[in-house]
Amino acid sequence: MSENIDVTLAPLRVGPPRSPISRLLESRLIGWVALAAALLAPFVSASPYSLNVMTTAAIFVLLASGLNIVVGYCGLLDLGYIAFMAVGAYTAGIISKSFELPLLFTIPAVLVMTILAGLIIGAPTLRLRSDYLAIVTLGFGEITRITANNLSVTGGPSGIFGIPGLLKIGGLDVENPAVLYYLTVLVVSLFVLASARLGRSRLGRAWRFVREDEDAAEAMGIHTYKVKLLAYIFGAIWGGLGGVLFAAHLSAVSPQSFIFLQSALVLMAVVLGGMGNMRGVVIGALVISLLPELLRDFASNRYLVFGLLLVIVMVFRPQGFWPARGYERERATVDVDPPAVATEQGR
Amino acid sequence: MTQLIWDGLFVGSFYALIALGYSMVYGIIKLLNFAHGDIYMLGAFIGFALLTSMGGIPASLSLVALLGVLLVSMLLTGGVGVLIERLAYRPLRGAPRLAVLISAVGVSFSLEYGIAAIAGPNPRAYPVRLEGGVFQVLGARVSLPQIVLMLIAAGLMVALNFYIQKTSTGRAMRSIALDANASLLMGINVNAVITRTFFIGSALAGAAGVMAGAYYGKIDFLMGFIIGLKAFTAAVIGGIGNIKGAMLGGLVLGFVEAFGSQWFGGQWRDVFSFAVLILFLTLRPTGILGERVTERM
Amino acid sequence: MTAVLEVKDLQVAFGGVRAVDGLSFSAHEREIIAVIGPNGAGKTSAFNCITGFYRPTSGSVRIKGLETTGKRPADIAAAGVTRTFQNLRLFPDLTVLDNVRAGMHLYGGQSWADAILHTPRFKRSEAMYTDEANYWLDFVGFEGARGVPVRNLSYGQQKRVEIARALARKAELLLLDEPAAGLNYSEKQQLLVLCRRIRDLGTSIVLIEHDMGLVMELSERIIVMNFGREIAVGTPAEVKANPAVIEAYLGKDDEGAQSNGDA
Amino acid sequence: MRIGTRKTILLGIGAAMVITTAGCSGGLLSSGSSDATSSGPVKLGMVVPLSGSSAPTGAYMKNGAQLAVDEINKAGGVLKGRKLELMVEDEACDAQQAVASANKVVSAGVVVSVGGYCSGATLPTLPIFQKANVPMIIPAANSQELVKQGLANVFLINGTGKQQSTTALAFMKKSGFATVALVDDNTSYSKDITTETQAQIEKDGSVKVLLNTSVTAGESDYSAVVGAIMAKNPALVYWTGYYQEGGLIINQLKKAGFTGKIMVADGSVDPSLAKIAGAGAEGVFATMTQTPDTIKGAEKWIANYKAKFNSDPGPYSTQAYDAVRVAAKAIEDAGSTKGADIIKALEAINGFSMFSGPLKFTPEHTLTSGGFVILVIKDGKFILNSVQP
Repeated sequence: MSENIDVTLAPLRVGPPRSPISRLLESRLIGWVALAAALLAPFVSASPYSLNVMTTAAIFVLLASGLNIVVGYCGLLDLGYIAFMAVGAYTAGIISKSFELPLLFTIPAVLVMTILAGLIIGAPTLRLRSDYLAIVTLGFGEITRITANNLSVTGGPSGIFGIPGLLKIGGLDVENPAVLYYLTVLVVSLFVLASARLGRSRLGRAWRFVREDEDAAEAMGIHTYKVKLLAYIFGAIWGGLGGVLFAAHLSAVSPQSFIFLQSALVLMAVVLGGMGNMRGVVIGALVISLLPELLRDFASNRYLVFGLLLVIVMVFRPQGFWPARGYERERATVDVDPPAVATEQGR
Repeated sequence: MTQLIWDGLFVGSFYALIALGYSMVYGIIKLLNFAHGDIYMLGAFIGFALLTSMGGIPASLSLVALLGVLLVSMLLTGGVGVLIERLAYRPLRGAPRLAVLISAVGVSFSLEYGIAAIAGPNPRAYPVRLEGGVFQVLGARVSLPQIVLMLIAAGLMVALNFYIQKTSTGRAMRSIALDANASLLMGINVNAVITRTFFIGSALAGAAGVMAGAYYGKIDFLMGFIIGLKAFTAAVIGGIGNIKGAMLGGLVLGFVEAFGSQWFGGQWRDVFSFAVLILFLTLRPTGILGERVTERM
Repeated sequence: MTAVLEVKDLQVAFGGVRAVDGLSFSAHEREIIAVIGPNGAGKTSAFNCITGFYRPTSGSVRIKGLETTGKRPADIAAAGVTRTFQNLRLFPDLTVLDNVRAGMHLYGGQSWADAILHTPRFKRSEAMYTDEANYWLDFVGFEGARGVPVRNLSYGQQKRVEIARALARKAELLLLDEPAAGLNYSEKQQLLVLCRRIRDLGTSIVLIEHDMGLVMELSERIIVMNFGREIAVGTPAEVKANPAVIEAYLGKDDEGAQSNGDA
Repeated sequence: MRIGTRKTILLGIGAAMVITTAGCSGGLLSSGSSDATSSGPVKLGMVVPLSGSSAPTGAYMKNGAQLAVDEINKAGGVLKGRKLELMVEDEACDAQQAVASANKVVSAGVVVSVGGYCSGATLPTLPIFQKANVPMIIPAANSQELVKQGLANVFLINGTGKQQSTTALAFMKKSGFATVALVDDNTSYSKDITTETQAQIEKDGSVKVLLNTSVTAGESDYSAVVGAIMAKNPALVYWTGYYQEGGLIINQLKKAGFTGKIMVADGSVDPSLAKIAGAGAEGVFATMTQTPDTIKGAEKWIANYKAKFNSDPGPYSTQAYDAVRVAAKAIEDAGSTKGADIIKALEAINGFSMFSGPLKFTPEHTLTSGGFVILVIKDGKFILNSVQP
């Protein structure tokens, strides 16, 4: 009946947070603590390597929070999400390189392109059943990558190199890894917050209604097609900006970075963390992006370990580390945290 | 032209064999079994191990030996498939479908890099080669091995179709595909059927693996990935969950690719295939033979 | 009295089966109409046509004089129709309040920008949603936790939530599909009262119901359907007396069994 | 309650600040990165694929480099007895991982990078080594893009795609192949050679390109490209991809009854090529910088290699080996581990003997002569072809 990938979204955690720990974890405090940790990390270690890994992780968090809008909130299985990042990265890279512009100024163009991409991918496919949507999005992902690989404007297989930095204002050079890291953290936390707030809004609820039961949603006057398309567009924007940061971070964009595996990894982050719960998703993203780095010592076997861990985690915690809590305060008055999403603020 | 059709047909029959597994599993538990392509890879490696353990085989006997190895590998891969279902999928029954999907991705990683750890990352050359005369049929180069393999593939599919259509287990499978709970109430042992499904699907993929190894002569631990995606695509084109559809989808994809690379050059082939897929699905959202799901309200 | 709902020789066929075969009726303001008939008579199919879930083969549907035939459900809902479903169609994993908020999607004028920036308008509309959700839950006499997923509630409670959700839509026309099914006697009595109170809000009600006692006591007009056609219409008294109706119900069962399409 | 929260946050942050900034070394506040120390082992970094489909080659290179390191250390190391230390990191032919690994070795304070196999993955690492001003001696990756970047710290000791193309063309002319089909696997390295070859052929004009197409790596069935080649029936097919696909394409070409000759580029020069291709491999040509078994007097080297890793050396074992030796030489000449000095020393090197012949860098830091030769497969082994351009 439904296009929801998650008809069986099994019982969520119900009722108010009981243990003091979970109460702390689900208070607004945790968001701040996370941010503080992110801001302080470089004081612990600021080697190029650790900065690089941390920046990559931050970008990955952005991607995950974007995909969470599509998969977690709206329940549309997208197996080609990385394509949006590719569009963003290439648009930014090409423009900034050909006009010698700092990446920052390419953002308007990136927004246009990614929204366009969202429409192109979404419009014809959103009527499909979820499984077909999955393969179609996968197809679009591959098409994007291969096209980038074949065209000369995208630099073919070796991609684009020597992309100028985000911005250069006098002394402050954003190409400096530390500065870039802080900028990334700033942007990412803003967007995580934004998507969390979206999740707790009228639109966010509409997304959930669509996920749970399209017909019932329609009967209540929710234009499911428009709502889904919006989810796609927001997801696309998040991904596109992820692409800009990616380009700024690597100063290079090449097709290998947008293979199907990458899409799968972002999806894993969302599911592993706890679909629909922004905090869980952030954690999932950190795990997925940092784990392979931590497993480096296993060299070629690290993916074996990674795979086994995935299975184990899923078997023992199918809802993800931190699923959304189906609970809101009784008789809540002004500025209530609405339901299911009560836990979803990146603040 | 005829050459393209023949090539498409040949590659397509491989896709079909693997697509079957995808489609059956999907039909029964609505799971996109991402590890399926790697079962194909596993089959190839098991076959490799068996053949090398046999030592030198006279070329005359190679076909016989191969058939033997084919059967054994099918049994083993089938077993592995069942094992995977037990360990990685069954505990997740009733969990969000995406959780199972991720578990499947995990299994896929584990199989790929597990084999890499055991057999080493280097590609291996198959000890037994299907060599045979090439002759022209309507302007198409057709080789004996190709015919043999296609006969095997066709045989397996016919057998499977018979099994699904005529036997009680087959009926059980179809009924579960329609409504698992109702089937449970009807006293069907759902778990047993699911186990069988995984066994058959994996066995078919394993067979395809051995055949690929013997025909192409090279196997490596990542060989399952791309063909897995392709088979998945084929299953969807045919109408996922539909057995005949999977076979048909495999052949269709084979043709599309053959002509795609002919018309647009190799580097655009996959773009073409996926474009066709997308266009096709938007026009006929249930695949060629997929039945439209009409919901009661 | 202006017609809230006008249905003109509505037809819908699945393959060969004519689920609805030339049904015409209209509902006026503050009117409670019951549609009755044996299983498979095409009642629910008619509902699904009116609310846009099925596309009528022919015929027309007008809401407050506005032609809505073949429009998509969301637009028809916007035109002023709201409904419940034969077998509950709530959002199982969302909280009670959220389920009711669904009915208010068309109100509040809160944009995504408001949501991201937490503008005053956002805060106001959220407060409004919550207050109204609570109001309607009180209205339908829902007791019990409102902050938990509806899947944890009893069937009776879920039915109330579904009605509350429909009411939150504040539409002129409410379609109830077997509201009393599975309710015990006292619950049915409460439903009766509730329906009258809804009518007093100025909402017309069209309900499909098998419980004759309830139908006879509640409705002002009754439309009897069989084989997709209207076989009788009138006040409860008239209908009771109508031989065609008696035949439809007591007549040869296998007829009822043959016809299907009431999906 | 909210205010209380805020206070606690600020407290928390403050506290954390103190704790973290107190005891930590590598942090922002701590003074600078640990750069070239004047004592202790001299670190060499090597970023090569250890996972993914190119993992085998990565292993060959790792071994080759290790062999050199051990030999040099046995001979007393560099700079009056400081030992060399090799740090190998995985790159998986993926840009993102390559960047991570590059940063890792840079952070570890390596003085010279002796890695680089997949051009596509090596390219984005250039700026990282440049910022850290670590000289790169790239043993394998040889895409023209690497040269185009024009960075002072980048040295290629493998012939470039351009040089390889030149050799290929020269050979085609010499052995009188009038028509050729160019096939690549759509990777940076491979496409680089086909485009270069096509360009040079067009400039030269005496050979005709009938077909220039790409295949997708990692598949098994290449009947499509085989069909296209059969249709054009060129005198020579030049495959510039890696050996996994190369073997299959050769095999399938021969099965299809292709009568022309086949030539492969250095990425396909691997013992397994012949195994995969089967009987069809006999007489396949290759453009390659010399490999141990094609170099006279390399038997001893091979013996050492086997003794150490009990496996045959593979492609780029020698280049990796040489990369380390060149690095050691440069450090020795410079008498320091400062990037700038080493770069000067590298530029000054003249006639240092490597497997590919005496070393002298061109102004653009590539080999003066690519040192490419034509190999041919005989009895399943690559040997020097009798005809050389």
